[in-house]
Amino acid sequence: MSVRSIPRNELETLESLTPDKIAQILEVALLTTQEPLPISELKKLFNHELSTAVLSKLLYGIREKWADSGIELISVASGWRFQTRPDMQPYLDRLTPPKAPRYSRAVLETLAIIAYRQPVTRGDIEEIRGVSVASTVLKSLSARGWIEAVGHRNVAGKPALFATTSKFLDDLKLRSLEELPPLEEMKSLLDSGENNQNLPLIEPETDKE
Amino acid sequence: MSVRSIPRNELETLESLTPDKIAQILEVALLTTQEPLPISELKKLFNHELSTAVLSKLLYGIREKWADSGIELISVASGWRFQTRPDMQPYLDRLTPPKAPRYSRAVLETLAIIAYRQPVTRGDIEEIRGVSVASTVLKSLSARGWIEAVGHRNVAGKPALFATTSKFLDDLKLRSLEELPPLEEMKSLLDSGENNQNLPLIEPETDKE
Amino acid sequence: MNSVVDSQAIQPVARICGEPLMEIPQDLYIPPDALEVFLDTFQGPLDLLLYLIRKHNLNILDIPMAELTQQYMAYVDMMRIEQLELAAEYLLMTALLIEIKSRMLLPNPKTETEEEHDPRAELVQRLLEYEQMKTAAARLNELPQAERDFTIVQVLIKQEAVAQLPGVSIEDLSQAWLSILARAKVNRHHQIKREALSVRAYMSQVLRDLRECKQLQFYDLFSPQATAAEVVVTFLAILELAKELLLEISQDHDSRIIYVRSIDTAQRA
Repeated sequence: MSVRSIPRNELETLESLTPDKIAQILEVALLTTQEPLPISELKKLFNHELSTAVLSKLLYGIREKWADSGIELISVASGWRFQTRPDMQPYLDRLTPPKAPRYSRAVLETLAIIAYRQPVTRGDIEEIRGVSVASTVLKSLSARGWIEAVGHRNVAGKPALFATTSKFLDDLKLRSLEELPPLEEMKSLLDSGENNQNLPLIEPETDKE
Repeated sequence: MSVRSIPRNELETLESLTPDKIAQILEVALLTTQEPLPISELKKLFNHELSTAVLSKLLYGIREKWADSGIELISVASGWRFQTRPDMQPYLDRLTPPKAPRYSRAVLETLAIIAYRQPVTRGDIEEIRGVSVASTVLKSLSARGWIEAVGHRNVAGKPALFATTSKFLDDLKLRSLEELPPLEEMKSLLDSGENNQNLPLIEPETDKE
Repeated sequence: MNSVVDSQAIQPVARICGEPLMEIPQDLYIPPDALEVFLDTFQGPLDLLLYLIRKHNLNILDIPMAELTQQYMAYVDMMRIEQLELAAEYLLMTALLIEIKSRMLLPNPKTETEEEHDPRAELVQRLLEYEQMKTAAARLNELPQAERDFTIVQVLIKQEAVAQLPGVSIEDLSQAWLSILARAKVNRHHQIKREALSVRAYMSQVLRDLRECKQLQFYDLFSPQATAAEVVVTFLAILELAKELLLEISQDHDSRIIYVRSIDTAQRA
């Protein structure tokens, strides 16, 4: 049985920690924590005695070290975390059947509208999609921790205003909403009818933004 | 992004997987799973095309590779898993401070009485507290090395006389008992009445810990 | 090229008896058998209209309204049975389309300003916005997604085998003592002076010393390094212990040596 060998109040002071040991501690913290760890959190590991610059340098060093492995250290909205490389997933799926749901178009469209037009009410979403939005759609996105009610619009009924969460960004490996794929300018519907046999369905128009 | 570029049914056959790649897959599976993975489970990663002997050899290789890190690959009854080394614990505790257990009021009061009134018998403590003192209370303080029997009072039953130890002083970072807050100051604090409503523990109690 | 278009191009619109229906027939006629699947394929009237316009290069001006309306009405009839809400939405769309068509057909009163509201404008705007979101949704789905495309590393933190011990601060002790005092209200019996604490500490120490040896010479109880104050306190501690019948002091008649002996018989047993 492992018994605590280092009492908390007798931890080595930072000076006695070698750079290797510091990197090791950082690595272990990142390997054991599922939520991304922001630099502010990582500083706690060293009683706030390490600067952001030093930590960043170490983090990039760790990232480098793992470059050829099956896992990668990445920086997302809420901080740094280790995750598997995409080519590992098919193997992992053999161990545990994929637990992440495949979202229906209704869910995906709702998510897109919330992500790009936030904050929006259910009514706004219905307006854009042209159909009513089932409560289960919003519930499944809330349950995943991807959307949340951030307030209420001050109109009759006080409908909830939905926005995406930082977990949504984290789970999509994004650091901010600006990293979402840019919205495309849609081909005008009024001047179709001419020469569109080959269906350039979503050809971006470069002259407009 | 080429994330979905490997359809599950077109995974490389085992022959095309290099030993390094196989070890990488094993490593990733173990790094992402908290429960121990038995060999039988690890075989699923390779569609049962690898023998127990081969897998064991690879696992020992991975264990070797991680030997100098803050986590270790160990084999427990139900399989293999990565876990943190004990010396990492104090650092990780800084990220999520473990909820410090608290002594009950009975233990704290008993400790206070022994500290201020030593040497005292259990009977003395009971007289002062006005309630009986469970033997578990004295045992837990003895086990902690904070109190000890320094003798016995020469009355019927020869009750043990308890005193605080030097470990008690060390753990509370006191050089001597005189550094404990003087009782008469506390008394006047109490008498002044101004702080009475802030005293959390003044209601009578019948604890029987 | 973007993958959204590609994937949409290869996906069958619907399946009828297992046979993929690769595109909507030109005459817009949907076989009744396929209607249910067909409705599942489209998110709603807006989605269907967008599809028809894009797929068949329909100019919104030239939509064959009679056919389309008939078609929509047929859906509505089918849907009324089970999906009344969706039926209402298709019905609304049909009404809108008819309104647009009729307005286009009516002679345009010259009295209106140049900026006259184009009945198609709002619909076109909605269609475009919906199409934009539809595309965005497909793009979002292409992004690598936690748990689906990658897994987050999580190594077990091996918790200590030893249970963590509660911490106690000096404040905890003061607080505990205060609560005892508060309970006792008048604490006559146990009132202790500041100095008394050190006496009591030395009482413990003398008892410890006597625990080691059966009896000690009086002077052995005083450390050679002791300060004057410590000597006094130790002496007071010995007297207090004698008073509390915890030790016995005796003097040898011949040698005049003073012995201090614990009366603690229990521990020697």
